[in-house]
Amino acid sequence: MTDTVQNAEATPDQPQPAKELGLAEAEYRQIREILGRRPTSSELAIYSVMWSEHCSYKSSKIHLRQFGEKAPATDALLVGMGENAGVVDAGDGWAVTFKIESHNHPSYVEPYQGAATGVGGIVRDILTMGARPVAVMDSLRFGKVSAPDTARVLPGVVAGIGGYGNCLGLPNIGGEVAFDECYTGNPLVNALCVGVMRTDGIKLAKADGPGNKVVLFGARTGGDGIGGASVLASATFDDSKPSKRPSVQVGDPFAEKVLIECCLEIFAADLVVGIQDLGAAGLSCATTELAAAGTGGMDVDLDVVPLRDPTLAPEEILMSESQERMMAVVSPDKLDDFLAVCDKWDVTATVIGTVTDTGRLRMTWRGEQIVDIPPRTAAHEGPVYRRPVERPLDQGILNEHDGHNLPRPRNGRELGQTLLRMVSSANLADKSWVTDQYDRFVLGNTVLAQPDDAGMIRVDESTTRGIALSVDGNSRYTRLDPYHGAQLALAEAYRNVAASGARPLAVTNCLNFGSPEDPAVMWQFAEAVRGLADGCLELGTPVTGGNVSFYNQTGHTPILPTPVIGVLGVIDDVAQRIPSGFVNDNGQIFLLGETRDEFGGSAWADAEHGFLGGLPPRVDLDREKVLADVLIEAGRAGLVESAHDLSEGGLGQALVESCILGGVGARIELPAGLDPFVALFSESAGRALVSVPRTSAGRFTELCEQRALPCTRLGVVDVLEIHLQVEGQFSLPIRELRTAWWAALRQRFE
Amino acid sequence: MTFPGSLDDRDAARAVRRAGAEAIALWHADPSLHDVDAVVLPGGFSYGDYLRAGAIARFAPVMESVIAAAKDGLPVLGICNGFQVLCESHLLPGALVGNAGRKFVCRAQELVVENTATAWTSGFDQGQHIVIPIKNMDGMFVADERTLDKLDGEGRVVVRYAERNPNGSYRDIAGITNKAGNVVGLMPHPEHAIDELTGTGTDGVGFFLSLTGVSA
Amino acid sequence: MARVIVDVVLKPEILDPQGQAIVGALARLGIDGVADVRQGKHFELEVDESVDDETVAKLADTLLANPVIENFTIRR
Amino acid sequence: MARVIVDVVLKPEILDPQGQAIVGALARLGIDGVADVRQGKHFELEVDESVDDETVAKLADTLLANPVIENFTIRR
Ligand SMILES: Nc1ncnc2c1ncn2[C@@H]1O[C@H](COP(=O)(O)OP(=O)(O)O)[C@@H](O)[C@H]1O
Ligand SMILES: [Mg+2]
Repeated sequence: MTDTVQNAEATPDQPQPAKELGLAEAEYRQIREILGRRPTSSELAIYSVMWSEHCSYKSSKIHLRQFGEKAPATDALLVGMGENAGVVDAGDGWAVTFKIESHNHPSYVEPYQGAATGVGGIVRDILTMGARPVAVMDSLRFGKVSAPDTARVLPGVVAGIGGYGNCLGLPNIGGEVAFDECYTGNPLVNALCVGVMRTDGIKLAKADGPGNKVVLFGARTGGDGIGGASVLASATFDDSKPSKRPSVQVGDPFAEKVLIECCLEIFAADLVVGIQDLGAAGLSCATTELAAAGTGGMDVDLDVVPLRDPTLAPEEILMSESQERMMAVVSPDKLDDFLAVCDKWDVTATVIGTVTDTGRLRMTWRGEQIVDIPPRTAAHEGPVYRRPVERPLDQGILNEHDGHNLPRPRNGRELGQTLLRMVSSANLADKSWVTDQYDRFVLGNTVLAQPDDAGMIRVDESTTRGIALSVDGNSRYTRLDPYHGAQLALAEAYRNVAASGARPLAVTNCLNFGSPEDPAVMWQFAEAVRGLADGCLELGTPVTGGNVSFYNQTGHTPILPTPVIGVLGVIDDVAQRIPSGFVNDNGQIFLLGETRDEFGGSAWADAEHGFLGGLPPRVDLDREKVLADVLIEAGRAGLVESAHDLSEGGLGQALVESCILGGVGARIELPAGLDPFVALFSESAGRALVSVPRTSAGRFTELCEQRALPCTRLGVVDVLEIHLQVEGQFSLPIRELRTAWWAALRQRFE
Repeated sequence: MTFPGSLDDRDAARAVRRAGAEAIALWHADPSLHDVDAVVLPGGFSYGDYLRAGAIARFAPVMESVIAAAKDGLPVLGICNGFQVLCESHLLPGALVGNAGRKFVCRAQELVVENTATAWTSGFDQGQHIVIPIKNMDGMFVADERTLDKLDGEGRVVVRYAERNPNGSYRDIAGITNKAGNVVGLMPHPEHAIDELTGTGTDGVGFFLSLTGVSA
Repeated sequence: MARVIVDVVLKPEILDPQGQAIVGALARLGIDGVADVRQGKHFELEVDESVDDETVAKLADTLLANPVIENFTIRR
Repeated sequence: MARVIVDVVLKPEILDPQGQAIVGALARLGIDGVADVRQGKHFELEVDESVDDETVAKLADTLLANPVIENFTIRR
């Protein structure tokens, strides 16, 4: 029988499965205090999911605050942190919203569906802001490329991301694929979505106006992923129930596509007061968050929720994570129009409740009161923990063993062979086996996509304005130094955006870490967040939103700390975009920035020696700013034909890629006075490789001098040359490099 | 034309305008063709392609009108999912099934134009090589030998894959036409090759210019 | 309510990459004795008495299967 | 050589978008009397004597079906 409020009052001492639901004893007591009685099982369900790490950010909150406290002054933000996603001003009344979110564990259990529903979830987050989703990106990390489990997980994840995104008609404009032993058994699947709207079209998630109707629309509610958000496995509340609830959700991209078009038509006709997507914690999250953010109260009749599985108990309906659902607050006079649009798109829509000013969230089931709580206490006033932090015991040793004695190539021949091996190593090899499974053309606004440094789209065909996006992370750097590792990821994404010709404006982030209950992990987290917040302040690019994913570990071994940073930039005229590949014959090749002997956490140490130690490359954010300014200005002035940022693999990798992408050769002379190995493979930050038409070379070098940006001429692009020629060192056929680079992943996964 | 799950409908409209014609939006549930001079069935995943690509869209109310009009000679171009709908509607022979590689393929694809007598290819030269994006999951054109021989014999193969066949299509077939030449199905996406900035070049415009007769 | 099952298989002359991929995987898994695999579709319909095999056949022929490339069988 | 048939269906509690799309189409086709449709996979294996049902079950469990979301049945 259902546990009603009345019953709860009558039976104060009835034992409850708080622990099984992942609630600490103190948390359970806190709930009893809030309610002045024991919670009903439905209330317990709501609190357990809303107070879970995933929804409440109880371990990360006190750290994430820095993103607000240290936020740089900017007029680029229309909506800051705290909403479903931040909104950036793209000019001419265009607004852009973007966010990244993780779907790591589900992607391990069922790679295809886990990754697919990850895309579905983040797309609904963007839709919820009132925007038309216009592009997606994906940042993926797997175990060693040779590991059997990688062969199971990777193809499924890629097919899932493509299957869902392609079916939604969203171009995939970039991302990452990285491999490291630490992700075996715990792959990372982070999906980013960006949306576009007019500045006056921004929608917020709140239930305002007593008497307004609460409408649930989209897919029917089933037993999907119950407890997927909380730690609850898939227990049903009374064990007499036969059917075990699935912990895996199956996505229905067609339903979501229709839902998107339906919502956009609803927004255009201005038919909603507030709207919220149903993601983690489903109805519990949507009802409590909407009510808490609005007038403060809501009455809901759970009986009318359309069910896919009629055997669901109210507790399960509240926790279900069935996909492709949305909740809207609609004023009574617009309800008919709202329902008419849903009908046009064959979208099931049901009025399940009403906004009230009682300050209570009340729910009935079979006519009885089963929920009566102050919504804020579930949505915003959950427990907050200051978890103990402790620098890992091995951190010191790790930093001391800097691998200075690792054998390095000694002559030109060895340098060439090293380069050839490196470009075919999993982390540096061509990713087109993955990206060819993603539609990059749909919507007709894609200006740059894989394998360019950043993805770039025109915000709308009626304008020349565009946005550029890049997501980056480097867990080896972050392991060696979480503070600077996070800043290096930020710097790389920032640099990538600038290299495309766009001005970096805002940041989103997905923080993938081990267990917050492990002080060493918590130290990594605290350091990374502090580093990111400081870095964003210095670069003047505020954090607009993001997501935290804890408990990424196999047994007690956490993954390498993996903050993934997304940077968004704007460009006035997409025709001025800068590609990464060399373009014209005789282009003058310049290296911008300084190169030092920096190999801590480098791709070379990893690929050639399987070694991780020392300190990551030095961070110089002022230099990053100068570099960005030069690239952007040179792009506007049409001085550069190509620009490619230097990161993993250093100059050697950048040269090879720029040659292959341009289908040309190049004649290079390494900077004088620099050890050739260091010149080719060091990963010093703040550098880029550009090609400049001979006629502009003078003006370009002047520009660099004015900004005191080191600029070294390396050589020329040669369309007839079929080699990458490094003067006095080696000469490798482009075809050979291309095959090595292109075939590495294909051979694995074909 | 927009079916639930159509994705490249806006792009098709853009291409039509680019060729100097007016783009009229048609809706799957509205049987009227609104006196248009030609119909483009766009790419996408109508109804998710869950059963078979195009299998459910084929029963949309508007399709009866399209089938009737096509039989009376109305120019109809089916792109990708549109091609699949045309086959399911039996306006074109054969069928499109899952790619031989069992993966979605998205890339710039070189094609050779073999039939310039259709309503949609008259602007090309016989044997002309063009580059157009391909992006599909169910793009392998299959048919029995008799049908294939017939298509070849009657010169009804409109375009063929010139370099590596992306999806295992029998006889490298990328597009075909009906006997009359007014109905054409294409797996590649010409609407995504109409400007240098956002596509693979401008080779795709020719299909739409062929119809409007406007010169490039 | 009765359950009707419709199985749809590709005609023999139509290539079946899915089936071939499975045969390949079997080899890698060291499972032998499986000479060939063909993959088709399996539909389970909940129908009421009014729905006879003829109706189901019509349904299969027009919607569930594409006669150009597929054959189907009906079971109750 | 013997033919073994493996039918793979989604567990009842798992969402079946395919089946739902068909149910929707039926309505539009004016076919009624069909309350529900579930779509699964149908495999036809050509096996030699050495392959017993146990082997097939193992194979179905690892390769043809994903036990997390699907059930399978074996017929000869
Ligand atoms: N790492 C982070 N940095 C900044 N904001 C964050 C971060 N993680 C979460 N947030 C913000 O906290 C809020 C809740 O996060 P999340 O649960 O992911 O949103 P949603 O409930 O829409 O999925 C969002 O506004 C999100 O942007
Ligand atoms: Mg949300």
